Amino acid sequence: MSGSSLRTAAVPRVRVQDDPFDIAAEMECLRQASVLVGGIGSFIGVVRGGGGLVALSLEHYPGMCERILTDLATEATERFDLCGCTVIHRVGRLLVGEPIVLVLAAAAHRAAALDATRFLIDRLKTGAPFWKSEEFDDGRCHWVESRAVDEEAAAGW
Amino acid sequence: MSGSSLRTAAVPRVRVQDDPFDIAAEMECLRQASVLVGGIGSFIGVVRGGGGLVALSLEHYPGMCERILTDLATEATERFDLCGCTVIHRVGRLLVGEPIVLVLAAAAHRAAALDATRFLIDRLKTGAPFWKSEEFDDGRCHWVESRAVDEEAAAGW
Amino acid sequence: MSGTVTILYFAALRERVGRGREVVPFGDMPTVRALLEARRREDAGFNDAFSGPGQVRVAVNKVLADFSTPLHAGDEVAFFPPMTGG
Amino acid sequence: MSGTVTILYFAALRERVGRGREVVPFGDMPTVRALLEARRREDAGFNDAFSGPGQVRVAVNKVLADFSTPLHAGDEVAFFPPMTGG
Repeated sequence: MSGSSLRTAAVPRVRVQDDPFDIAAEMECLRQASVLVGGIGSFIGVVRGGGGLVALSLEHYPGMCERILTDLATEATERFDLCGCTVIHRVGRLLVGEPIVLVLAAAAHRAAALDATRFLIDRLKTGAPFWKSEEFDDGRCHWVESRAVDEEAAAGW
Repeated sequence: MSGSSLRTAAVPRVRVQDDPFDIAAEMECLRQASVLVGGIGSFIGVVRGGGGLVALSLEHYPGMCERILTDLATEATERFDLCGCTVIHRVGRLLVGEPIVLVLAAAAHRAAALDATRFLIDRLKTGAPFWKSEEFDDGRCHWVESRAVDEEAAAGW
Repeated sequence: MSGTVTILYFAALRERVGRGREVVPFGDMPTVRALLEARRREDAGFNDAFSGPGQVRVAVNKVLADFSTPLHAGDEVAFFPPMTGG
Repeated sequence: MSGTVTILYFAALRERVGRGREVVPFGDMPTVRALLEARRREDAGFNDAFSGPGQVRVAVNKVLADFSTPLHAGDEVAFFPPMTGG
């Protein structure tokens, strides 16, 4: 029983959607991807409040976005020898506290699962065509600018 | 609105139990810990199959185990400036594919959440009084020995 | 040379240009740079939009490109600010 | 010196010793090492168990300790192999 033969069906699950995602169902799906799964790493991005922020509005480039996320997930699967991975990103208007993005990576061992999780979210931040606009309680709205720290995190991989 | 004033209630949630855990409920609990949560990292350890393995039996030292996990979670909360964290470890007999351990860390930013997740699972592996026995389909049972790679991962923090 | 090129604008750039999509004749625009220069000559508002704060990124047919990327009739060219997902 | 010490054994060590818990008179055992030596003199099976493969770790009153840690009447001393959680 070799890892690679059991992993041939490890097609990444990628979705861009308005609706919330079901974390438990997605986790369950990956857990059952292979009997060789020993660990699942995950990251959930949430709309962080403070400074009068009310909501974020997320815009994306349909088609290009899904393609880039699929390429990224495929790269992660090969590079970290994953049993499976999932990337779901929401778009539209999201209130403070709402989940924005879910990244899951399942592998035989924890180091690969956790490395892949970080790789996926670091690269997604500056490499997938999403843009965020912030909406404040005094009516102000403005586009979030890309941060040097995020560019560096993505370039580090 | 300062981060620390909103984080005074960030008491880690630590449990050792026979029963499965509810990942979505635990995640939800952390997500609502503070409006300053921007990301939640998590790791789930699963009984990995292969080589005829049927189940793992997990034994622990009651009392000491909970104390060590609480100390570890408190250390993570301070060191990574967490809004909250959760550690749940199962004991008893667990079949291939069943979840063993859940680690969750919520922070304002993703780097802290992901670092804390890794810190918690790395240190838990060799620092909390759990012992695993493997049960195979030919009837063999044997105690899992500690691995140098795990000792090194824990010492790296 | 015949046919058209579809141009898409996203986020802050879409707001500054004042539209999200337009179809222009392909004309004599062998590269992204030539397309941009032609649009600037035709439309002062367009010029201002591209002179605004921040960098402009470009994709051709949904693949990241740069200003020297060649164009062909039927291509989809997208302009947008640096991406801020996650 | 009076009172007792409770000794706990876990995992492979519990199986080799053949029991998970025993209470022994405190006697003249100022350290974990002295306790171990006294138990070895009294019980050949115990000696074999501690000579088995792998390292032995110790906790006193549920805190990781070492063989030079002092003991007092009423203490709980636990012996176990290296931990393998997660």
